[in-house]
Amino acid sequence: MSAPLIELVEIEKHFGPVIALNGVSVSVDAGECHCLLGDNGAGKSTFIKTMSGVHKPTGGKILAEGREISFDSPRDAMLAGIATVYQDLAMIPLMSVTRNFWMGREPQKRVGPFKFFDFSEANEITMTEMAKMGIRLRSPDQAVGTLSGGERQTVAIARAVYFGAKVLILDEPTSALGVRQTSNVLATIDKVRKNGIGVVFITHNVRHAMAVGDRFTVLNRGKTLGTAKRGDINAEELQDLMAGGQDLAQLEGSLGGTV
Amino acid sequence: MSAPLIELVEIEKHFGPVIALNGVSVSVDAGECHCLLGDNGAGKSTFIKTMSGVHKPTGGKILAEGREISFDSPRDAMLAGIATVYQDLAMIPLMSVTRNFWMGREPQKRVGPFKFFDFSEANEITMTEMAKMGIRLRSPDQAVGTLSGGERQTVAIARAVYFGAKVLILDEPTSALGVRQTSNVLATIDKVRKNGIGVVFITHNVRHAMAVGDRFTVLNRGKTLGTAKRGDINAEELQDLMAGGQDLAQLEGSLGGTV
Amino acid sequence: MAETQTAATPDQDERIREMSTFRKALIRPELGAICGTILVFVFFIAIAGDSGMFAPEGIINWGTVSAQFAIIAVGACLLMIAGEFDLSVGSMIGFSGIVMALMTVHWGLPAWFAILAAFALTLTIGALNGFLVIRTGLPSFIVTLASLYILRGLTIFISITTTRKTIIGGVREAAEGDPIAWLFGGKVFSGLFVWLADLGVVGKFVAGPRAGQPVVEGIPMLMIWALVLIVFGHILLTRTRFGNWVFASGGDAQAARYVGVPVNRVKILMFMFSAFCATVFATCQVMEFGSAAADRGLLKEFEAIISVVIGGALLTGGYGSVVGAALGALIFGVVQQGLFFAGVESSLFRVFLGVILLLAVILNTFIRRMITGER
Amino acid sequence: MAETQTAATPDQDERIREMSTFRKALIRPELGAICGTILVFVFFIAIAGDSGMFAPEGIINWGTVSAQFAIIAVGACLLMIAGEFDLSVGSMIGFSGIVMALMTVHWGLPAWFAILAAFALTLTIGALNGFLVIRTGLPSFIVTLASLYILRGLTIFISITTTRKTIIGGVREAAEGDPIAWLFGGKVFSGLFVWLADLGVVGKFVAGPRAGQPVVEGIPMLMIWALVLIVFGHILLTRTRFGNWVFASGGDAQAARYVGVPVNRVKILMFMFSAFCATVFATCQVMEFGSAAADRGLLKEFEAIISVVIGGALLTGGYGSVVGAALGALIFGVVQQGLFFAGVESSLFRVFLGVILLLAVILNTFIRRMITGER
Amino acid sequence: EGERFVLVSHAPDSDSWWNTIKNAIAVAGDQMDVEVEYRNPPTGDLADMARIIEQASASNPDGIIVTIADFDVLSGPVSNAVAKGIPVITINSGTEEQSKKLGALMHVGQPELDAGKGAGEKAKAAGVTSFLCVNHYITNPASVERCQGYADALGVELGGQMIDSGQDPAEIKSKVMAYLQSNPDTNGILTLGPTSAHPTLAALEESGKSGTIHFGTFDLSGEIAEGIKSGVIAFAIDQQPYLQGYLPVVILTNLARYGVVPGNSINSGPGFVTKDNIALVEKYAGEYR
Ligand SMILES: Nc1ncnc2c1ncn2[C@@H]1O[C@H](COP(=O)(O)OP(=O)(O)OP(=O)(O)O)[C@@H](O)[C@H]1O
Ligand SMILES: Nc1ncnc2c1ncn2[C@@H]1O[C@H](COP(=O)(O)OP(=O)(O)OP(=O)(O)O)[C@@H](O)[C@H]1O
Ligand SMILES: [Mg+2]
Ligand SMILES: [Mg+2]
Repeated sequence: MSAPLIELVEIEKHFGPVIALNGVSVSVDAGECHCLLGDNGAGKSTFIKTMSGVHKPTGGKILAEGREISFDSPRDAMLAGIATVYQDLAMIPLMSVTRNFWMGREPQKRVGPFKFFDFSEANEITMTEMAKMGIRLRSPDQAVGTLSGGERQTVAIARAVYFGAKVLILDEPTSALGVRQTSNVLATIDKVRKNGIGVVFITHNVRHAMAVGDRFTVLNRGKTLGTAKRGDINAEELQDLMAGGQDLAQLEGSLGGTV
Repeated sequence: MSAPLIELVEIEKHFGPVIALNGVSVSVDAGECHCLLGDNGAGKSTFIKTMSGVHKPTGGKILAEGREISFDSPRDAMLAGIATVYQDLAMIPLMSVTRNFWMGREPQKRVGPFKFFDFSEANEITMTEMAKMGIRLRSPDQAVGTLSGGERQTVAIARAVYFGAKVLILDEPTSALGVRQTSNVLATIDKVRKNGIGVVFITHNVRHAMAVGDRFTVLNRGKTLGTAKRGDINAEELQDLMAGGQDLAQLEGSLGGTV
Repeated sequence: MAETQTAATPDQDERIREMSTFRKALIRPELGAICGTILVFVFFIAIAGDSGMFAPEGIINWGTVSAQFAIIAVGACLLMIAGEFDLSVGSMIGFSGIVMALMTVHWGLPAWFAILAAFALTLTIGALNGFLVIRTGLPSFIVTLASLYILRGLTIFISITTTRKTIIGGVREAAEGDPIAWLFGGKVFSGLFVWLADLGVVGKFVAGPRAGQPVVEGIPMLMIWALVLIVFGHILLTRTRFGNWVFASGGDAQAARYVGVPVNRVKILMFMFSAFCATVFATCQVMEFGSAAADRGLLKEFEAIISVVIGGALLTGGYGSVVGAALGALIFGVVQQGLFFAGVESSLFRVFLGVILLLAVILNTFIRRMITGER
Repeated sequence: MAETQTAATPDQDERIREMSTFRKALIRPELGAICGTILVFVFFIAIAGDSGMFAPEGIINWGTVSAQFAIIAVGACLLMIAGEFDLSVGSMIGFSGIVMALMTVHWGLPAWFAILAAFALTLTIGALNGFLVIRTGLPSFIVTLASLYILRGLTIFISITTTRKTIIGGVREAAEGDPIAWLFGGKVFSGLFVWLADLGVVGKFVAGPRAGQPVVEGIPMLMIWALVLIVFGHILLTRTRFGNWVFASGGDAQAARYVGVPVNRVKILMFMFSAFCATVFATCQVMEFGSAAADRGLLKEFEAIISVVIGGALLTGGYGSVVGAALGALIFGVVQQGLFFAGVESSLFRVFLGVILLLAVILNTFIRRMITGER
Repeated sequence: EGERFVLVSHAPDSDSWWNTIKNAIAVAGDQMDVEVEYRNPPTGDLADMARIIEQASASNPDGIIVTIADFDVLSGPVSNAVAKGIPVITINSGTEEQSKKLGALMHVGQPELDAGKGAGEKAKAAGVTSFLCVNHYITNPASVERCQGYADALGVELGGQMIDSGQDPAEIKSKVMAYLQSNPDTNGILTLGPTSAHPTLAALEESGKSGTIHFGTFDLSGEIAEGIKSGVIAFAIDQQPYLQGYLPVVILTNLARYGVVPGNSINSGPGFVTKDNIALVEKYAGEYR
């Protein structure tokens, strides 16, 4: 098998006195969906920010297709084919959907010696892509601020998908989404994966992970608890791994086993 | 049966040209957990903001224990016994955990003619309550900004629980939480409910809802799709109600039925 | 993914009330400024219509003042949309003027060199402002407040220590025949005005050495600069990729950074552009009047910010319009000069200005909320 | 819920590196200002130690200047922590001074009445500022910029139209024997200084009209006011429920509102407190110098903001310390006066100030990040 | 009847010295039954002043009265006004020659450098060797010229003896005290107007040096008059601003009505107000004097 698309080896990341990552190794192959699970504060967001060039790791190395690289900025990572949809900020509410969608990669057309933002093309593509994700816009000039939280996240995902990269990172894309939109996102992940793109999918929801994941890595307090392949592990075992079986068992008992 | 703790009848809410709520009725009884479900933009947040005095409804009325009331500010609602943990903002990152915990209801001690913030008591209670929720703080002076997103939400819930109100509203409290902390929250909801407090619980996760809910109301585009009692409906039916059965069935099929 | 496509929400519109196309076309960032401009003109035509305010010289007069405001307002506008602002504009005007005057008059360097050197210096300072803001993560209010003090102090210090004066004259003579100085101090379309004067549309001088010439000599280069900068700023902002980056940097720098917008570069460039505008302002002034003074530009930063804000921009960045800022500058200039023509006690000018500012921003906020659904 | 209690994370601390208690005790909002103060004192003791700067008269000298800054800085500090700021402080100083002088000198009203009336008026204006900020949701920068212009314009207008002057003198005579005027203009502990002079600790005048009297007449009330306001502000902020509300209102007004903090009331009160401090400043000045001028207080708003920011407060609100602001004012005063004692070219003062401001905020940002884990 | 004149000064809104001139034009306006407008750049920015002059000539008044704050800046607008056929009289700062160059009818004023020199000569006679010039408005060139003239007359370098005092009275006072404390051999003080003179009086009082230092000031006010009487202030240079406001209005009115105009410039100052002639001056100090 060829070298993984991207491989992070023994990554450490310290913030002043806080050790957020303490040696985490994860690799992403082409066409796989690698799920990252873990409790709050386990370091999932920190880890993927390291992968996408936002943070520089304190220790460890990053290999892209076998060669060691380092990212100085998110732009570097993007150029290396790593696209990310962040948990918290992705959209700028005051700007129109089109401007947000194309932010950083605006299509241009030449007029004489000058290059201008090609709005007609941009608007058209935006409307189409949004419709594909199940969002009907009043107009592409509509400000993102007029969309609901979930709708915004959908726009961000549509954008990342449209600019299809080699590795697509999704930080809890489904946590604020409704059932239908979650299904859409999961279906999209599935489609993206089938096109040979590696997906890193972060979630708290074991069922969402089981639905699309090929491999599962559980983080705990800045360390890897282990990586499992699809089929080697079932939902209950994963849940146990994430939270420490005993507590959960008790809770499930008292709440009717439906958590 | 006595009158519900709070009852909202045919609530409408317009934001300029947007009709966010178009006649929604929900009631909360003492000791029940009323789950509010619905897709993104269905109006769940808008609805509970109306209930907690943030928005004034455009139409409809609010009854508390049978008497019509109206809230001019969140403070009014709080005084009427309605405590809320919001989806987005709940904590002030620059302030210490204690100051956040007690914000708006600071304990005071008299020194001569003056009243001072009673820090020793406040700190002690904060530490205890946090420990109960499974969060161990370095010190009560620690700034909330040093906690992870999930940890912050837990503090907000602990606060609302501690100031135990007649009605506790939780807007997607579990969406950013890990499995263990989710279990904690659900267990807490269960406990709170058993103490005779009415809980309004908003979530996208049907399983979380099924775990603790006594009644389920599904919103869709600003309207109530209907309210069902626990036992009258199962998880699959609820899911169908939320998202329109057909699409989901198709998706579940293609993804292995695990969503 | 055909199934999700068909699942696209069928008629979301049931929840959006009707909004007429007319109303939609109207609500744009500069609407407030447009209304303000119309109001202000109606007002002054009513109360000062016969005072010479709308005669050709009167128009050139308030036009020049407005053009002055507009030049710095364009810089401030783009910078503000990029999410920062610059309190050192005023000090920069004083500083670059003194630098040019010192070089030409005191050290005898050619004017073109002095002008280029002044531009180079202020652009460097602008970049430094930007660099500090980016690197330290401090609010630009603080950083540029520091440069306000540092630059003003330095300006007084160098002018006092080198020439023992805070005003340095004789630049016009020194710049006589210079290849680029006329770009800032000259007037254009003189021929047009001679023709207009012959037609009787424009008055003529009746006495002195220039008897017989038209009272309006030409369009000052200042106005040309203002127009060029406005058009440039407007196109840059609304029609180019870079313009989108400016909006993005101001709207949410972090989000923009995450998708690969070179936010730091954008912000630093905008600081430099603001410094550039300040220097254009200063050069025009020095070349027109032939002297530089250490106190030039005092409080101009506020005037620039006021114009921009009247023009509908958001103080916190990410929203605004160059055309709006230009209209804001026009309102500012017309009111300032118009009160004079109307014979109002001059100390009341500030009262007027404050009231206009308040009314304008309230109107703008209202319009913006309609557009952006901001809450 | 015994099960969740036992499930409490057992040793989260494994991921927190050790931080010594000493280091922990050190990092507090005012640390930057404390270091700054020490540095500034060391610096001036080294270069101006023998110039009389640290003799009793010298201390009273820079002490008074610092006290002035401190008075407005306390107001600005609390307001800034509550998330707003007030650019109209300077205009308010000019305005209230002229109001007092007009009332006492021009209209012959008793001084106590004039003082109370001026306070009532400025508190109303402060409340109005706050009210506008709250109701319109506009940034306080804009609203108070408007009041800056409106108040300054009004001040000049009323003083010119009623007395044809912009400096109104004779207030001291009019306030002679007034029951409350001495609270602002007087000096206290004169006896102490006579005693100290007799002991030889404080020098005596050897010539001139006051030969034989101690060189320091007493502690000016200005300093007492500064101390009282600092102590009051500090206790209010750190030890009371209201203080917590101030932090909360500035930290995140929406979140605070949701849990029932009366944010609007807090902000309006802080605007009023800032107006109160400005009026204390103005009254002390009017009573000490016996005259009021329409241009008093020019740019004082910036000086207040600079002191507060040097003192470690966050421009965006929710974080800061009154003690820090007071130290910032002290640094400001000592540097300004120290440069004179050291005989440095006085126009360089502004340059120094700018540099100190920059260094201080950079240090403060660093400290704040350590404390709050802000990213 | 009802002619309209415009007076354009360089002073910022708050400069109190100009009240005398404002009062003067009000009086002259009443007496001659003409309308006189006072205009000034709000922040004292001379470039703004140039605009105001342009604007004044655009409004076609019957005459313009203007200060020559900076010859370079004003030469364009003023000579344009003259060329438009508007009679111009220059006042206050600037020199007769400059006034002529601009094509003005005449100049009513006092050259700043000479006034400073006059003050310096008096100080030299009183034995001043080391002085302090309290400049509360250092960005205005005229202010530097006054200090420079004083220094020239004494024959010493100006150097650090001119301080940038700012406009806040408490700061001016503290700065003066600080300067005197660290330069104890200072035996002369020049202040440039009431803004700096009043706090300087307080500073001298508080540091027990009232009367021990030769203290001269520009311009008059109630406090300054008081200081002269008590001997703390040796003299005040009075350029009799009232005349600078009053005369041009009268002259321009007469020119407009009867075509008569005096042939020469008028020196309104410097007049030195000392203990000997204070009684006369005092009554109207700050209002008409
Ligand atoms: N910039 C930073 N400075 C200091 N500490 C940080 C920083 N970023 C993250 N941390 C700490 O690192 C730890 C891991 O945080 P991270 O956000 O990666 O967790 P997470 O797994 O994404 O949690 P969640 O599920 O809540 O999103 C947390 O304890 C957090 O407090
Ligand atoms: N202040 C407001 N102004 C205008 N429109 C608003 C406002 N608040 C909410 N809306 C609109 O009302 C609708 C309902 O929004 P709401 O936030 O209540 O949805 P929600 O059910 O909470 O969705 P989510 O699951 O994404 O949190 C959305 O279409 C939103 O755009
Ligand atoms: Mg995370
Ligand atoms: Mg919601």
